[in-house]
Amino acid sequence: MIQNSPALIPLILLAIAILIPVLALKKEKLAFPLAAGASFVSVIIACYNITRILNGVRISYHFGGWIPPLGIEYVLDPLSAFIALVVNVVAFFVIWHSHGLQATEITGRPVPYYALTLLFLCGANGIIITGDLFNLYVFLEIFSLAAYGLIGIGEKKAPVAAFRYLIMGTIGASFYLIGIGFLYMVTGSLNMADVKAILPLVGPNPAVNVALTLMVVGIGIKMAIFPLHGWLPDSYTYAPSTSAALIAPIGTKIGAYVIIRIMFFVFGVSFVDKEFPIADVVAWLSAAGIIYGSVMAIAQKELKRMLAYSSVAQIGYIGLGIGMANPLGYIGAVLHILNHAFMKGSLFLVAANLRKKMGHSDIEKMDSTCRKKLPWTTAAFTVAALSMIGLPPTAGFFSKWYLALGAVDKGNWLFLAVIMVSSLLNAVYFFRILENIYLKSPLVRPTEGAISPENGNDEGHFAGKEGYSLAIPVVVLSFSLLAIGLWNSAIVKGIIQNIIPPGM
Amino acid sequence: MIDFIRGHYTYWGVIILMLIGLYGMIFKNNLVKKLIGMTIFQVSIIMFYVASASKWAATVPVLDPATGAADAALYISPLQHCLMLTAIVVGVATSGVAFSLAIVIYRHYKTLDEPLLIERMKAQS
Amino acid sequence: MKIVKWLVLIAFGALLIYAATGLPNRGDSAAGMHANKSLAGSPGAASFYIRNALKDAETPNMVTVILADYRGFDTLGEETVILTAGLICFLVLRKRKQPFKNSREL
Amino acid sequence: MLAYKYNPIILTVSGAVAPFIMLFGLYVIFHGHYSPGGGFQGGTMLAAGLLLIRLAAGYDLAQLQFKRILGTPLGSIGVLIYFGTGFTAMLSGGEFLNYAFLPFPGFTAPELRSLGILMVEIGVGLAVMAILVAIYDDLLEDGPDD
Repeated sequence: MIQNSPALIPLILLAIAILIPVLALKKEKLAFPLAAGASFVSVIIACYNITRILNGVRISYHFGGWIPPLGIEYVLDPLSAFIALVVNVVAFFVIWHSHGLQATEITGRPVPYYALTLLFLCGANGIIITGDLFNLYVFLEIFSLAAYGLIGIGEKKAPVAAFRYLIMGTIGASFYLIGIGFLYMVTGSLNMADVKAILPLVGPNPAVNVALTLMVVGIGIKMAIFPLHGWLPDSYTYAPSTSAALIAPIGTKIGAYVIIRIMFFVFGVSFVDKEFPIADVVAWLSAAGIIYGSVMAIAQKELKRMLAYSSVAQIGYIGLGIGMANPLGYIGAVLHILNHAFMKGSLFLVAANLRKKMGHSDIEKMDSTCRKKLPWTTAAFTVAALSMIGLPPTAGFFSKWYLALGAVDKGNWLFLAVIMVSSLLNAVYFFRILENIYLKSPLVRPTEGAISPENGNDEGHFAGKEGYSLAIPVVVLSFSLLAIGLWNSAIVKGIIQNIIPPGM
Repeated sequence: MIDFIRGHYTYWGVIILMLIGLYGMIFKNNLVKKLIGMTIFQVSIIMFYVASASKWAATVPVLDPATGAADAALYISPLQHCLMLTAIVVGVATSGVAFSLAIVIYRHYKTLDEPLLIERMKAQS
Repeated sequence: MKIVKWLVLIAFGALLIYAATGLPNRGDSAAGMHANKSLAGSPGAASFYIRNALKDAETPNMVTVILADYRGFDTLGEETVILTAGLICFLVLRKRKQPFKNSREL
Repeated sequence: MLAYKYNPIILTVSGAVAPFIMLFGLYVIFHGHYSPGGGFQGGTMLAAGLLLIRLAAGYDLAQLQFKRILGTPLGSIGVLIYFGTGFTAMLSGGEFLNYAFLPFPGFTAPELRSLGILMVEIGVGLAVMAILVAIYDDLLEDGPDD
């Protein structure tokens, strides 16, 4: 049983997702504990998996007992185990948090909602761990369809955003499928490791170049690299807060992971860097995306929309690290996947708490009552915002540090300047909110005189109102950013350095 | 050159279909027309795969007892057919979701025309 | 904006035509994907399936064997896709509904 | 939406044809080992038979044949059959979906694989049929005007 551990996470998530519509047919209340339990079990298995690969062995799991080029292979190497752990931990806290939002955000349909959440995670885990190109496409479709559904149940404009995402996402997935078709016609294999072995022997072939281009463009749509990010702001803004908190940290990271897999582990570093320099294109587009996303984020008045544009910028960092195609940039990119998952997760959960408790998430309307009513949420927001800006003790600093070192290593000073400038821009849009929360006193106080005697009472009352299920996930996610920052050298040395692709 | 064009003759048709599909998806304003474009695009990819599976002088990939399985050149490649069965169902699922979203949009805004839709979305916010 | 869209369309078409120069002719049974062994020496999947489907699974229809056995996990994933689609239609189309006479439990 | 109008010709013809469509669907599922066919194709035909009745007899009458509440759970059960087959093989010592490890005594490995394929195809057929009908029902639903 335990030798099956590489395959267990997607399988358990899938099994529970199938069982929820059957078991919870009569009792809707069962849906949440089942989903949370499945997510918790997958976190445990992800932890176990990561202990299995710490000695650097690549574990391969063959479905149906067929050896890899014939059957489907699951590959457990440090990269996939690491990303799987990150995704599952974030997802567990978001699912935990969603319990408090069930009544307001998912109006009365928890059963299909939780089933879809688990299918979304199942797709994500399948994508992460698979070693087969076509299997990746199938799980990418599970993942994307679940994401369309989770977005589409939001407020009134959400279906339109979901529809746009669906059209763009289908173009992306179809491009990826055409890319696989070309690769298969040239190499005769669908297994990633096998294709990697065959491609150098094929020699220069236009179809291979086109396959790489189409795959990068297709997955780039899912990842929201700069000119292909059109679906992202609307989707994140109009989706229910809990869906947004699930999709924002996980959705785009999966795209980034797939790009890393395809560019470095299927086509090889020298191919994407020298022979057909698509890595440079990715890097330049990402650099443009960083500036664009940051500038657009400054212009936004609503917290979720601002976070969405900031996602475009942060994805830019990851793309920049990938596109530099040198070890330091690569470490920065992988570390930033971890950091950004935690940061965006906690920030979107903060937005969800604000919407639930304050009734709005408009930046201009925020003031110090926020801090008094939701002390833990505000503390979590502060830590996550500092991490987004990249101040030293937090995790965000270290990934930017590695990215900056990578830019220096590559000798491209413009990239370095982009990283510096965007940190400043980040500071601008986050300090605006921090200023409102900490310094701005409530503008209108019509009833202040009346309730001021009970203010102390009120504070205690409000602090209690935040509730454990709303506060704990947010606080844990954002304070773990400090822990990641403190132990980042252990993460880099223990895990990420083992997975630097050969030839980088 | 002539050999190249003649040797890839199915491929040219597939390219035209793909371009028609993509045209529908990115140019048309009506959401249902976008979906029609999407379906054309997906079907053209299926045609591309299936055409790539063919071999001259080979038969369908169901084993003929008279022929036996000695020579792989006697049967067309079955792998692409299998992959495309999967892709067909994925396409059906995607269109199902897309139509359900389109229906919800129509319920809310009473239109499927994109410029009008954007106008109404702005008017309501 | 329209010009950008046309450029995207033309670029896509040009890419596909460029790719065609590297693809084998239709029906060319000597193409790499039909070979018994790939260039790196690993077994060629399609040809292996043709030669071994009957022996491995007692089933003459190779597509069925690949679908359900050799690449069975793809099919499971793909069934999950259609289940997902069903759940989404359910979730998206039947929400915000007031309970009425034939309201359903699920 | 147009109201349903009773039309004896349509009802009789589709009532007569639908069972044969479904029978052919079953044939396609179970004969998938020997001729082109299998779970998806057969499941789609079964769904076509059900949908024909839904179109011809109207939504309410067709509920007697296949209740709409059945759609999603039946689809889940179909996927569960597939999943269970693979999982049984995993529990009895093989990898996931390794049908050669299915715990049926008295069969050789290739026969077990053939059997496993049959079980899987039944699961696929059931799931595809149920979900396609469920999607049709959901799309037909008259929504609230909010």
